[in-house]
Amino acid sequence: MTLLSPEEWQAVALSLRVALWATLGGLPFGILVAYALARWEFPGKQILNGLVHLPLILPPVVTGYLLLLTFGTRGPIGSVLQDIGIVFAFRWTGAALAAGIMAFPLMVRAIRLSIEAVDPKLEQAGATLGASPPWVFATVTLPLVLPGILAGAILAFAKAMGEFGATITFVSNIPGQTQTLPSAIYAFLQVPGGEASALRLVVVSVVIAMTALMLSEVLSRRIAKRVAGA
Amino acid sequence: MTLLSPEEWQAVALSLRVALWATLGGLPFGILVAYALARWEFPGKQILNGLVHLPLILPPVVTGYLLLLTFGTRGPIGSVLQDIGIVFAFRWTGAALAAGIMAFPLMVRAIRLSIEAVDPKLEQAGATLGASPPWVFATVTLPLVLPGILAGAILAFAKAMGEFGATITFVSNIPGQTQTLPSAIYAFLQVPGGEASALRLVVVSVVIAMTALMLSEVLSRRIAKRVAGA
Amino acid sequence: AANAAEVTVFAAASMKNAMDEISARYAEETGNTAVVSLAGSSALARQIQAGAPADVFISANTDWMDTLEQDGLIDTDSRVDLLGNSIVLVAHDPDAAPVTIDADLPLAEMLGEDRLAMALVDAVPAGIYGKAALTSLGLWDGVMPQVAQTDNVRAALALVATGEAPLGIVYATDAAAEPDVSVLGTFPEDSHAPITYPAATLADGDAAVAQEFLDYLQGPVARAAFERQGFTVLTE
Amino acid sequence: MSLKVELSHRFGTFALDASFEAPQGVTVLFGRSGSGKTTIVNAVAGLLRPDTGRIAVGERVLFDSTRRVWLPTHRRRLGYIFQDARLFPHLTVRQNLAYGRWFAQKAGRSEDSARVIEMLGIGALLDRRPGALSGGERQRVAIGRALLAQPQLILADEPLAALDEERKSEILPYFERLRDETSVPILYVSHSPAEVARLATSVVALQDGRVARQGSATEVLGDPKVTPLGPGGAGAVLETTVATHHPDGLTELQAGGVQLLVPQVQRPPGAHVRVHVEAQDVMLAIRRPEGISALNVLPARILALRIGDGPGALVQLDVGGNLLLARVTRRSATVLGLRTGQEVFAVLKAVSVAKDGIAGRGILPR
Amino acid sequence: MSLKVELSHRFGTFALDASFEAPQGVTVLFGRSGSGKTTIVNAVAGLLRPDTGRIAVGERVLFDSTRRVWLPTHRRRLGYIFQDARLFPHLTVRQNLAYGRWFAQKAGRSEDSARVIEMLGIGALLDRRPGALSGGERQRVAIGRALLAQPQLILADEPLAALDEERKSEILPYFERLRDETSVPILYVSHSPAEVARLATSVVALQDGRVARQGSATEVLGDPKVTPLGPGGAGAVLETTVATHHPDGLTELQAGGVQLLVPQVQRPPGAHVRVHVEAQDVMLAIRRPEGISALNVLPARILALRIGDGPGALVQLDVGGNLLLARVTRRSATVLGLRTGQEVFAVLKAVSVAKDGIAGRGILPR
Ligand SMILES: Nc1ncnc2c1ncn2[C@@H]1O[C@H](COP(=O)(O)OP(=O)(O)OP(=O)(O)O)[C@@H](O)[C@H]1O
Ligand SMILES: Nc1ncnc2c1ncn2[C@@H]1O[C@H](COP(=O)(O)OP(=O)(O)OP(=O)(O)O)[C@@H](O)[C@H]1O
Ligand SMILES: [Mg+2]
Ligand SMILES: [Mg+2]
Repeated sequence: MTLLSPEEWQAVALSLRVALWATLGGLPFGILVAYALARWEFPGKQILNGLVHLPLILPPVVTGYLLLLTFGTRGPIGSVLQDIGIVFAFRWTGAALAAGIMAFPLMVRAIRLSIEAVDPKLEQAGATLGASPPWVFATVTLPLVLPGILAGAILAFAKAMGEFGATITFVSNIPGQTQTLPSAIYAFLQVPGGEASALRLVVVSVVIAMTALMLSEVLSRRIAKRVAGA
Repeated sequence: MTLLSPEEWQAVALSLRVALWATLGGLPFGILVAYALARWEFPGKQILNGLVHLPLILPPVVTGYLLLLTFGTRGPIGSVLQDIGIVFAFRWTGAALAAGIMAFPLMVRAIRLSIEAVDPKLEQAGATLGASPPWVFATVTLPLVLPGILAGAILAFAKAMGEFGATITFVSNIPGQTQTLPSAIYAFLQVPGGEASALRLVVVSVVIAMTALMLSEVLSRRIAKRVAGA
Repeated sequence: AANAAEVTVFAAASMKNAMDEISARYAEETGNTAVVSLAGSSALARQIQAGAPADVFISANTDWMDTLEQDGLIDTDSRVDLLGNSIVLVAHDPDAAPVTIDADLPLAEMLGEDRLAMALVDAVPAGIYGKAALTSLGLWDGVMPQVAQTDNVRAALALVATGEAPLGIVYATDAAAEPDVSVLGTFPEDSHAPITYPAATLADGDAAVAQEFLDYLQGPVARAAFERQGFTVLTE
Repeated sequence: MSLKVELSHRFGTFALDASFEAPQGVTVLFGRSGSGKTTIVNAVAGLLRPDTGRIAVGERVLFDSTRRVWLPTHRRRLGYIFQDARLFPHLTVRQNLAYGRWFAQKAGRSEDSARVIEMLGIGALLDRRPGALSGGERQRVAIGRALLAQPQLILADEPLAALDEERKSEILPYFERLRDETSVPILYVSHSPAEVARLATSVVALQDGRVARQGSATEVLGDPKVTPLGPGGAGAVLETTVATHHPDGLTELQAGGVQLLVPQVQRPPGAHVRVHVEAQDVMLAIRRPEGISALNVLPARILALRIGDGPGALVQLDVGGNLLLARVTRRSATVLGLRTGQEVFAVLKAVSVAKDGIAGRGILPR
Repeated sequence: MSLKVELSHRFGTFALDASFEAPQGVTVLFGRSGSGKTTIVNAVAGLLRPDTGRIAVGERVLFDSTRRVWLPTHRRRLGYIFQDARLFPHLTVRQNLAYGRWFAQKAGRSEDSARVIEMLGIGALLDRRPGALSGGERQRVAIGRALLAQPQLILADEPLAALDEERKSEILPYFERLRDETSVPILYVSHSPAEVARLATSVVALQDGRVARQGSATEVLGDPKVTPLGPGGAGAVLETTVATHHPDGLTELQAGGVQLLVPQVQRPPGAHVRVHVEAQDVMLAIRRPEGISALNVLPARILALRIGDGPGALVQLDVGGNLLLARVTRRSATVLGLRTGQEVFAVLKAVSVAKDGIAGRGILPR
């Protein structure tokens, strides 16, 4: 297609990859944290809860800067990870990390709300039938929470598709490596005459996110119908 | 307190006001839209759903720019509103509008998830007892959805406290009028050596948001306990 | 270089158009690739402080370059003032008459109740220069409460372009390309510190390729491209 | 006011196709699990829109698929006691009970809530929330909530299934009173033969979504050809009036031409009382037996004899103008030489009649 | 294996303080709504941690507050039939039924699922989800789910309350078989006197959170001083063996020194059968009556006579070594001059015994 330049297609592909990884990579943690916040009592619970919300409260630049300080190659975590071969700084993985962290509060809240809505009586029923807590989680809670997980995932995906401030601050805007759609849009908006190009990219971004949204709605409706019985 | 300059205190106060209004002002719409998405079938439902998610997907600058185009004094809606005395441009109201719109998808999703978790059988029970749909909503659905509304509100509040990109693009940064905490933080981070000043503001911002978060947790726990019975 | 090399350039976002053109020509001519990462100068400088794999840095102001120089992160010898720019007063009204910008400019009257759009006056270069100019002309105190600051100069331009603010202070480079604003006048060069875009190769980068590209930026192709975008080229 | 129901609806493989008329009083819907009882009740309540049909209470048409009438649930003025209690979890018991009254039209019957609360024994629970109630307590609150909504139509889906016998016997008279003293039609789902016999003005037996039989309680229960409630359910209903109260705690009832002694019935002489006599509680004798503890030995004539494949036989009797059913073994029928037209004696223990056939010991049915 | 329960717990104003021992077989918990039955069952299941106490099944200690033992629910190897069905809404009926087996230890009893499904009549529902089931269907699936979990302890909280009589009579024999053929203790909550009489090996009567009385079914039900199930519940339980099957569909049972004729019992001669005889189904005669339809006329001796305030009297009889209860009116007791030690005849209709006292017509109890 001639709608976009090869470099822009690269940005589209990268954005998709980043958003997918941010979503899928964040999901296990999101589910775990949501479950802990919804069902467990432990010291430091409120601190965890606060931490999770932090990326929402902080201006994205600050989040990006903090990421740069900790996960950069010279940062305390980044340097350790580098030794075992995991590098976030100035890689697409870093963009995924930034997007994932920015999207995390949204994901956790959606999943947590769904977990809180699961009737503990059903989980008890699972236990009486011999399922240990992890099994109860896997066979009762998780399936019932699927709509919430889906909602959390789609929120995270949308957020990751749109995330820009933390990403560009953390991993810069290197075409082919860390230039996602939003950073490309940003760059266009910084110069005269870039609006039209920016608009094209905005449209692409919106189309992708809307497609994902629509899919999630269809899926979620199917799940709901199953449970309602048919 | 000498921790912050008077101008910074002003920014704190303004941020609070903006976040509160963004949250409270958005809530009725959020509840309505969430209910519509959760329970009604109507043409254009998917379009509404997409629109609601748009601020999440778009880079904030784009959202801010679109706000400027529509709600600016020359914009199609802005000019009409101006005639009836409602002005958003360069006012804190505009900042609240921008923050509210940015926070809207988060709010709607949380409330929608909670509404979807309400057992329609209880609403049916309300109807058999003579409550018309609006009354069923007010006396059954709404109270049961309170935890979700609270969750949505706190997400929105946190987001509004951190929102910056769309706000500054739409209403710019006028100290005392539209200068919120995040724009002050951003400004500090743009110059070499501004990190320490930025940090003070970040701390203030985090303290405020965490307090709100904690309050919402306490409240939400109280609601849950009541329903569980005690 | 015989082998195709890759040079990573961290450049201020406002240089996008010129850099796109230059890097394309550079690739054609040398077979090397220039990867240009465009972002705010502050973000780029911080990334360099954090060990970014950049070879060349072009800043939109001297402060961040100075900071990196103090940190020993750039190759001091390579530092050049690459580009210059000027700031102008723009208006939304297409028929507005040009003015002379000096201490007598009735800026406050021109604004009336309305706003003067600028970039953040304490943080973003265009805003800093603008404030300095207004201050030296003795106009700042009269308009200060009416200044609407944005996080970047393009957003300030947008405020004027949409008519939300009747007047604004932006770079000449931005104003020239925006059909919805008219330039009322240019601020005197002596009313503010010189607006320069310093460039340098980075201490940790690939010195040879970096210097080659930096040289290319000072060559005729680049000069033409920069000038097309309205920049003043400061090197010979 | 009568309730007319006529509807058909499909649920996957299950097809409901039922029509019946419920006269004023209690219409008991019964049938095996899955026969479509709740589906019908939901359709009457407006919670399920049948594919086609018509539902009307008196002159009020609630639903008519041909005329596209559909009265929404909240305007049907119902008191629906759900099979699952469906209390509002966020409201206290008191608020749950008050919920319906809020929306009730002034025109409705005003029920005395203190009295209902006492009958249901939920006075101590008023400030709790449903989450802190036992299963039976929840069900009782649900009954109260529906009754206090000043309904014009009561729908009760197995309202007493979760309750103990004692509690049942305290609540049943309340339904009897509703039946006898108001014109509110009651559609009542029950599996319990005792409840059916005691409450039903009319009975609708469902089988696989179809009405297998319908009629007055006397007709359906007194017909030896149908024992729709299983062998335990066959029995006759006698309409009697209170004659006298004896000092030793027995009450004499007048049923057509015969007297019946039963344990005390707390109604004044002249009051109307219906008595359910189960077929298996009736013994037959070809001579008047002497020296036995049964107090009621009634001359009877055999109207019909139905000998099944099993060991039992059902005998329909005319006892002073009343129909009575007796269940005996085939062997006894042979040994005693029972045949249609024969004059025999029906032997009936007073305490058997008392078991659940008439008002219990709870609150007085007046 | 026996179940020993000893616990105390407070819920706001409600205090539970119960201790009892449930021997192998079925222990029926009964008591009025809100008396603490579900609370006890939940404690045994580990869903509620009592304030103090001890719970053990055989040698396995499930809970001991003094020794801080607390076996989590999933390791208690239960089959819990909840008062509310609690099916998994996201699983089909088939998956719900299979759920427990998944986690069952190999050591457990392997129950034939096809057979359980047939008994419960849920074969047609296997591919549906709980949302598309009727109330009774849901309850039946819940029963199946618990039974198929290869439990070592069955907890059944009013499992049959939502079912029709016919269905009940098909499921009850299954519980009887579990009781008689396995060593799995069954804790069974029920309000139904018939179920209690038929199933209970031992009975625990609860009142306001305390054990009002406990003992074997024969003891508790045969004691004229307690009629814990209300007047309808008094009765005796006879332990009998099948003697012969007669060609006319009657079965002769041997109970100590006497023969009892009842409608066909589908067990082989020699098999052990327990028979519940309700007090109000027993008539007394001072002379052997002739020409009556009742087949069982048994010589008896009056052991005790309890005349209450009401119109009734309870008579405890020795019938060939068995205890039997008869409920008569005070008037009859006076007229017949009944007194302790007197020799009388107990008259018992065969069909009364059959009503619900022994295995019904459903699947064969073997
Ligand atoms: N969470 C709770 N908080 C306070 N009281 C409770 C709670 N749960 C139960 N109760 C009370 O404890 C008592 C015993 O409840 P339980 O559920 O054991 O009764 P039950 O015997 O099973 O009654 P039913 O036959 O009605 O099911 C009841 O009075 C009930 O109100
Ligand atoms: N949503 C549904 N989808 C498919 N089948 C359904 C649905 N709801 C109910 N059914 C079926 O319709 C039939 C009638 O259900 P209904 O609830 O009316 O039975 P019921 O007579 O009330 O039984 P019960 O005594 O068990 O409550 C049942 O066979 C049931 O399986
Ligand atoms: Mg039903
Ligand atoms: Mg209970």
